[in-house]
Amino acid sequence: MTAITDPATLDVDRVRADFPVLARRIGERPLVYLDSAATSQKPLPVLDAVERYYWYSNANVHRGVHTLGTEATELFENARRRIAAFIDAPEDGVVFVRNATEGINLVAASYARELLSPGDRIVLTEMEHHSNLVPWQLAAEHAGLELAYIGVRDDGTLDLERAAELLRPPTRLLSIAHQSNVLGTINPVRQLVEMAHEHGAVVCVDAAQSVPHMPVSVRSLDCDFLAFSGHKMCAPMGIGVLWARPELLERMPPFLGGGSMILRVDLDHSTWNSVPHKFEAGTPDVASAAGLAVACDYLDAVGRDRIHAHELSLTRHLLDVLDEVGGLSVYGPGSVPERGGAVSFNVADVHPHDVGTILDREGVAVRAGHHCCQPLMRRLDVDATVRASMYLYNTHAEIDALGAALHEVKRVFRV
Amino acid sequence: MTAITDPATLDVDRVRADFPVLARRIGERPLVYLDSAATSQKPLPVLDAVERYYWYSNANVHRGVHTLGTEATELFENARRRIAAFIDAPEDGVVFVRNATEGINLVAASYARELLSPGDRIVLTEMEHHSNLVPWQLAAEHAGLELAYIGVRDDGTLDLERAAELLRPPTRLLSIAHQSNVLGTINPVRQLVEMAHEHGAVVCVDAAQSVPHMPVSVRSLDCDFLAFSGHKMCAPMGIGVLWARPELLERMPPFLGGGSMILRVDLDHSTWNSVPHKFEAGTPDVASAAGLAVACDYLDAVGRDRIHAHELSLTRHLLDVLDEVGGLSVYGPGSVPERGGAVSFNVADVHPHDVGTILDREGVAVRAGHHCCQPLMRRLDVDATVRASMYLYNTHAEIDALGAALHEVKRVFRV
Amino acid sequence: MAVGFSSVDDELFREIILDHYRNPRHKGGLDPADVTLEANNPLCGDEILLSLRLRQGAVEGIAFSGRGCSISQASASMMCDSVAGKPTDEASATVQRFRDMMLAEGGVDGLGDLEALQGVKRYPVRVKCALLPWNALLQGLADGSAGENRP
Amino acid sequence: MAVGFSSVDDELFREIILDHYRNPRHKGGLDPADVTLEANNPLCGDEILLSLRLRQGAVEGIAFSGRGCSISQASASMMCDSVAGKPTDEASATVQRFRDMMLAEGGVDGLGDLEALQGVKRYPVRVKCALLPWNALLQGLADGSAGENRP
Ligand SMILES: Cc1ncc(COP(=O)(O)O)c(C=O)c1O
Ligand SMILES: Cc1ncc(COP(=O)(O)O)c(C=O)c1O
Repeated sequence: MTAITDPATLDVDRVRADFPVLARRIGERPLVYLDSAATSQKPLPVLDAVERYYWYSNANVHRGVHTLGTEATELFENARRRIAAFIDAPEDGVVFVRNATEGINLVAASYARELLSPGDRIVLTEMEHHSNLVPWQLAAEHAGLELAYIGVRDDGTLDLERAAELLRPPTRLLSIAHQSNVLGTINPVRQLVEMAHEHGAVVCVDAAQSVPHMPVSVRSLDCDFLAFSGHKMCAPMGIGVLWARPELLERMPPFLGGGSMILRVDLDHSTWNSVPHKFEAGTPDVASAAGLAVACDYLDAVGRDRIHAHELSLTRHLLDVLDEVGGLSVYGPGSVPERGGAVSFNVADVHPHDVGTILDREGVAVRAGHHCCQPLMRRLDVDATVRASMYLYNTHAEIDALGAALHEVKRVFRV
Repeated sequence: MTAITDPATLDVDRVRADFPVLARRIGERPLVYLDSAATSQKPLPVLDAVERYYWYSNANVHRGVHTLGTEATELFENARRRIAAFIDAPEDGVVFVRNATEGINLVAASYARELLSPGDRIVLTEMEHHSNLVPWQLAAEHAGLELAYIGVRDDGTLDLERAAELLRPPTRLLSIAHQSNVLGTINPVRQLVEMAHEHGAVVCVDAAQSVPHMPVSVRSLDCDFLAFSGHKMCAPMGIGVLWARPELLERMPPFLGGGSMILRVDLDHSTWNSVPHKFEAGTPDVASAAGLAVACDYLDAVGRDRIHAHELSLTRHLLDVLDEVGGLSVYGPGSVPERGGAVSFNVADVHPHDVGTILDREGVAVRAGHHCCQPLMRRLDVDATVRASMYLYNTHAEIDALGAALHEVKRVFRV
Repeated sequence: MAVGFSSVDDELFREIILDHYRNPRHKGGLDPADVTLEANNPLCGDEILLSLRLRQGAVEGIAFSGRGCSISQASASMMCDSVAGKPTDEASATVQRFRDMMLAEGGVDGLGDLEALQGVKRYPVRVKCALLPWNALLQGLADGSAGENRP
Repeated sequence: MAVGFSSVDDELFREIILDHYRNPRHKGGLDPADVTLEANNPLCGDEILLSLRLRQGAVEGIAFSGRGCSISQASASMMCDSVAGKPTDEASATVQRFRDMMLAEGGVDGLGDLEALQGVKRYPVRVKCALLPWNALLQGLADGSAGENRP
């Protein structure tokens, strides 16, 4: 067994000691947190970075000659460099936003709505999160753009033949999840980028579920935009990243107007600061940016290959446990490594919310609902699913606890 | 002397003990932080609330049936209620945003750009922050709106006669700072709201510099929109508030698209969640929202009247000290209570950055620059100013330290 | 918050709730219907479509369709059972009593089968599920009485 | 970071810097100018407009206008002094030496009056101010040599 596939190489007990919330009890039971695809828990080094910032260096950025202002600016700009390195991308394309949702909205508003023309086509997929659907719908409506969708096959993967048909003129932009938050499917982004570029379309990657869980290289994906959220990768809430090719940022008009994004403001007209600052209006969340940089350090110290391998191992175990429980419908690819550690399923005729409530009584936190993927729910012909999603701090024993709790669901509902 | 005007009623030593950063030294000197108009420092109860959230209840909101998700949702929605009470406004008009800048952009994009018609006029003032200028310029350009400006008189107050002329058709919207971040001028918002409403225009208040420093009642201002930032009022960075009349929010199309703001998503069309949720796309910063609620508690416990009185007393002292230093140009109203605790000045021919650097060597943190108010700088016929701005934790002795440091500036520059 | 429950009858998912969930009464359409109301919970996706026929001051017909968890579906089914054929003022009183039971402290009796839903009170996030159909009925009775002079 | 300084000559705001700030050399326009360059720092508002006339491989004329702090203005004034009339390759070498002095560790000598700006290195945020005019000159020499075959 190589280091990559040997989960023993990740010392999960040591990792868990860094996450105070994991000591939490739900009633009598220890918390089993299987909802990291919604938001991850935060390790102490990240919380410490936030606290240190407020204790020593809190100030507004980019405008000060005083010591605190200089320190805050350095923390913020160093965070930008750190994130660029983390995703292997040129630094002047790193725009700080609140979350992946805002990042995608920025591209939809400043690129699609402003730079595309009526009749141009945007291609999405049936498995996208609402955050990668609604912004394009809004832009399409305003700018007369056409939307088209790559379908999802029964095995939970994309219909690549349809993709090949769609990724030609008048398609000008493809926006796609790197990893599905419902099915766990890891999409062949690099291949799709090649197909799109061949016909002159740009590609926006919704990396909300990939950057936290596996090594991601913008240079090797060769994508044009990539958005993700800090809060799903051990960083504080309130900070996210849109990476964009600097040349595209140059051409795009501003998104939000305000302090810091200007060069000169006159009463009737303004000119813009250099990129990426042109896209950062108002006071940013310096504390969370500093926390995000430390989260990158933390994930790299544990090792992203190791995290990915650990999650694959957990996923494999989870698929076995679900099989053993029996009577479940499991969605998405049936095997790793075609999928990551977000697994959706349903228990006979029991509604996912009822499953969620019973699991919660057992201390097991999963998500139940449409997971912001209503079109995919319709494709799967379900109203909702239960989703267990894993991260570096989860253990095989926790997966067993989920299995036991599912037996309890079956007992209560007599299925 | 009444309690309101007696600064002795605010126990500044006790307040200071709550702000760890105030123990910071800049080289040999204690930090004298006079840059609260840029961002305020944070008291321990707020930092504790953030930490507690991440230690015990961190989860995504609005979607979970599990215990952490429920707790996080309650914290978030309770914060909404707390903020509504703090500004004396109906709760369903509280939209969480990143900062005042995003709040104003939301109104400019979803109200002005979408609901106003070519030829309609938006009125601003010459003293606005770029965050209350650029969003309207962008909306005006896109929607063919006209912009007009209320001028600033030599005493730093608004030209109300001009305001009366401008606040008639085709004016449909007035957006105005409650308190100027450069001049300290407190504008007669209530009177301007009456004038605007009389002619059918709505009013957006940039309350970034008022909500932190004095009691503000939306009901008594009777404004239609009000935006402010948490980070200037003892709360964490990354959270701000747009309050808007719920009826207006109902009519406005969404701003950002994504998770949580939808009712139903189909591939080609979506429908929207109820207000205020329609305007909150993606995962919000729950930790900072919880921190903001605690900041409200903190400011109310100290007493907003008392804070305001303390700042007025500091401002009076500062104006005296600047007068004593001599050779300075001081901008804005010459006396309280027509002004709040942000005071701009220049030292003879010394450039504000040079002043800032020398003050920083003395441990005194002030801001030097255009303060995101370039049009106002032109009106004052200066490139930049030095600004000292005060908050509940500042002392009269700190103002004296500023005075001494200004003598040092004069010595170095031989003025 | 973990909640103890007997192994015979779960305190939340009572036998009778599971029964109404699996064998809903009054499920389907109503022809003719005077009033049709939609209630939904956008955050969890529960949907209830309630149809009412009010005649001579009484609930002559009632039916529901929709999708959702056992609590919202059982609540809808039991609600229809409890008001079908009743005078509208009696139906309104039942709505009021049920809402009081779910939202106020302490128990209520005299609601028959509906009392089985009291267990939901210990699960505050699920109270919305139980109330969903009742909010539709409340609205329907208000709308319907306004339109009572229909043929 | 507080920095000690003598009471006779401030380590940052040296006599000679104040002198160039208050009595800038080469301030104003240049007629004719071959190249005009703008450099600014949007965050602090410093602006430099640099005009150059390059003839026969030399900086025949140089002038600047603009506004900013003592460091940027004095730096511009001293820069113009140091390259006026010099062969362009010598001017380019000066630009290089000055940038090395400001950005690298350790001191540099042979820059004459310009060495007074070394004190700025202890104030990292102000280094940008000192470099502002030099960035314009660097660009101007590059553009200008491309256009050297002008009348
Ligand atoms: C009057 C005024 N408006 C708006 C803003 C913008 O605030 P923020 O940068 O927090 O969005 C500020 C602060 O910089 C301000 O002083
Ligand atoms: C695939 C995917 N895209 C986008 C998002 C939106 O992330 P956020 O809510 O942090 O903006 C999520 C998470 O909810 C997601 O899973």
